[in-house]
Amino acid sequence: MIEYIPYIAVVCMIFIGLYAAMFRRNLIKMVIGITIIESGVNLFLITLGYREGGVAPIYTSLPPGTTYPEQMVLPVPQALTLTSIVIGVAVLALMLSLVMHIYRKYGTLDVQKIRRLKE
Amino acid sequence: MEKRVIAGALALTIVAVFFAFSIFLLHPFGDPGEVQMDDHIIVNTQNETGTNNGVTSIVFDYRGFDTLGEATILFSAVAGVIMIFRRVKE
Amino acid sequence: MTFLDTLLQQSPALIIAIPLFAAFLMPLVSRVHSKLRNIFAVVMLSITGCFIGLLATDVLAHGPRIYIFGGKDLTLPLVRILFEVDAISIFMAIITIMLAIIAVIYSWSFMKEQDGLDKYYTLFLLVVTSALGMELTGDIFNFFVFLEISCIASCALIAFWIYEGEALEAAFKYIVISSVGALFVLFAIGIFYAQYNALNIATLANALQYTFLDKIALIILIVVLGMKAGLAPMHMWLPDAYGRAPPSVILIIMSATLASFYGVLRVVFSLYGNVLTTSIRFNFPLHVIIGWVLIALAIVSILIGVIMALIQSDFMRLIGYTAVAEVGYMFLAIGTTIAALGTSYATVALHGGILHVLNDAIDIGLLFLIAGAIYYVTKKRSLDDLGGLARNMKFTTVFFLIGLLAVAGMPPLNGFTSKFLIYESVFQLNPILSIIAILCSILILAVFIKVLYAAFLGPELPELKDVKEAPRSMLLAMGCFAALAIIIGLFPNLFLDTLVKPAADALLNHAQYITTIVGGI
Amino acid sequence: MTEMTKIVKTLANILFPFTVIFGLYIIAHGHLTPGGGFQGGAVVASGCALLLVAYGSRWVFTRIKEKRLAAFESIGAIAFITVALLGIVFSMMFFGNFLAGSNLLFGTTPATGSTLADFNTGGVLPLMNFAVGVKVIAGLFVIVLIMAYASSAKEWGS
Repeated sequence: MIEYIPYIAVVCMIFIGLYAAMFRRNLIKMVIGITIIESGVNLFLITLGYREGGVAPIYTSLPPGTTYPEQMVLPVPQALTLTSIVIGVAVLALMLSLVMHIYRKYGTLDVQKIRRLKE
Repeated sequence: MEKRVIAGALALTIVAVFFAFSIFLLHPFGDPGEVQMDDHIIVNTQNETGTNNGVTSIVFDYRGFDTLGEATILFSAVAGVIMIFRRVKE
Repeated sequence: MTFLDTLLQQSPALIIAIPLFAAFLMPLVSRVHSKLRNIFAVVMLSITGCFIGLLATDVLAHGPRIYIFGGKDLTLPLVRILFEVDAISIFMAIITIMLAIIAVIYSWSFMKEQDGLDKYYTLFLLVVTSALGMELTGDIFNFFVFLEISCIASCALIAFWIYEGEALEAAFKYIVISSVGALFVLFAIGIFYAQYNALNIATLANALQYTFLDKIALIILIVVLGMKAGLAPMHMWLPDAYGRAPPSVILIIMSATLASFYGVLRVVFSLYGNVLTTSIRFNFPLHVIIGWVLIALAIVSILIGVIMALIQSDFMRLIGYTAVAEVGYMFLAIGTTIAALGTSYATVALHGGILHVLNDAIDIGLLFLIAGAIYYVTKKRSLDDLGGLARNMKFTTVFFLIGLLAVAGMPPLNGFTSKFLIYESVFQLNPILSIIAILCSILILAVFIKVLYAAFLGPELPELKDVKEAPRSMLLAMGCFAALAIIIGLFPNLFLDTLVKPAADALLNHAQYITTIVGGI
Repeated sequence: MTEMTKIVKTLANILFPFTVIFGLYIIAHGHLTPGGGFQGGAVVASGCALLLVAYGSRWVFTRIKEKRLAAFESIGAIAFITVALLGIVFSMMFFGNFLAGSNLLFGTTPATGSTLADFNTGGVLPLMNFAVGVKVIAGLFVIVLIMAYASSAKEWGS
């Protein structure tokens, strides 16, 4: 059980984020929800790559006595997470600028009040 | 409104149950299962890319094309933000 | 090695690199002169089109071609990104570049009076790049990256008319839905990576065990990509976005949508190709379940699209709902193929579905361009404010008639061929489905005849007395689509034999997709 | 964003050069130590955001225009893709690492196993790090700058 705690945290984060993105009426809170989902997915990727007692996969001043590859954490998930973080920043910037514009336009952040596009 | 909330909550619960079951099928934390791709990178990064940093060698060499995409994403976000905040004549 | 061979060998990379380079260069180019950027965009897209044509001739003649980024030879384990281009990828790439070139010709005069055009063309090229990347890539994480590029760039383009609150709202809706969806795709990629320690689609397909986790990943991928393709019940963003974006933008967002549709095909036929006939529970093989689920969703989206289109008064939104219905026809064909895998009519359904991708792009694209032309000359969206346009806009009316007949599947236009193939094969699976599809097609005809009467015929409205014909470049763009619709309608076998059948074979022959990479070492 | 008090400005004046130097160090040593173009660029951009907070967006906006920053970002992106395209010219593959092991610029191959930091390694990786660094500095700064300016300007857009 104890070794699954990171995954449980991942699922909790994803669902807190989904809850916020689906049921919150404030646009900023929806954006925060999406950011939490993204953090959860990033945590998931990082969790997949950990090796018990591993060090970072960098050879500069490696601690003496380290055997590689057995004692290095997996590098690919870290690279994927790096990509994912930058993507998150870009999405966040665009969403926030849209929210700013919507606030200028309607004077409110409530989803129910700004809905003009009905069926 | 009420129906929408109930339907959403139901969907969320179903997905949550699925996810909760599925995570216990993953390999436990700290013990990745198959590692042939990562071990190949760790062992060969100094010979093939001439760098000491395994992560940078993936980001810019082995999977450099992803990084180009990533840079493109930042570029498009900047273009989008500038476009959204442009002055409009009406 | 001749120069042409070298170009051919490098073309998968150059197809992505050239529009990307053009997009990066665009802010600098438009500082030089404002006219230059139109020419620059057209020239760069045409060069990309040439490379796609070059690659297409080779792929159709010699089978799949791979391109490794940063490496010369295939070595196990596959650590590098690679492109695997087969007939279906190149078919989708041809559609994308066709839509892009026509859209850029159209926006020449449509966008002339707008400002912010340097960013418009930058984002335009980025969406085209992302759609091409999604179609050519052989790496699942790379697919995710291009999915995100298309999500961000098209969101910014949907909000192009920022002074309209509805455009902002549609863009926000789009980016929320697609970024959450893309994050779930990343979660599915994490699941694959955790189990098989690979990111290459062919390697994953070879190693796939079909565990419970793989089932979850399959559900996530189909739901998210179906949502991006506009399949009901997750279609809400599509009419909003299509109704509020500039029409030239809609064309390239449509190419991104079709790329998501291609993603569904790739996931089901290639990634899960090996396990597609595995029985999962109660002797129901996987392909029957996926097939019928897709058929059910397709029927729902056809019905929703047609019924909602009947009650719309906004012209672009009406076409948006019709686009949902057309997506439903594509998924109906694909669902039939999967449900009846191995029978002879399954192949016919796949031919119909793949040809319908091309026809959908042409028909819906033509209708959107006409709606844009009407908006350009009258500045009105609602059908209630229009009337008697046929007197002054003769060419546009003729193009609208062609688009109307094509989208409703009337002979001798292009929609007829693909829809006929779909009806024929679906009828052999279940006659009721086929009847529903035919009835909905007739309803689409009714919807557009209503539009014809409301907008083009009838009494001339006093405030529309002095409208002019649309500018030349817009007419040229519409003419291209109309000509394509007629050519495909008159010579469907030409397209079926040269493009569609190899594409269908490439999808059904998933072993070839895998052995090109895994077996060729 | 309005400008802040003299204390904040003085502290920002002191901290800004250190932040920039630290960010540039992270960019330059991306192939040796943890970090790289993205991370270092984010550090430098946060230093610029510090100036923005201390001096107000109008003060920054009169000194540097977002058009110029966007052009810088374009140049960074073009440099990145050009290095990748040079791989086609020199080694017949997109993203080919044509400098690694060539004993030219950044061409030394490090000894296997734990080594000391040798700056002259990595092939094209340091070049790409620099290009991405320029791009990220300009990109993040322009996003922050435009948002700050837009939220302070009275009549902006519509």
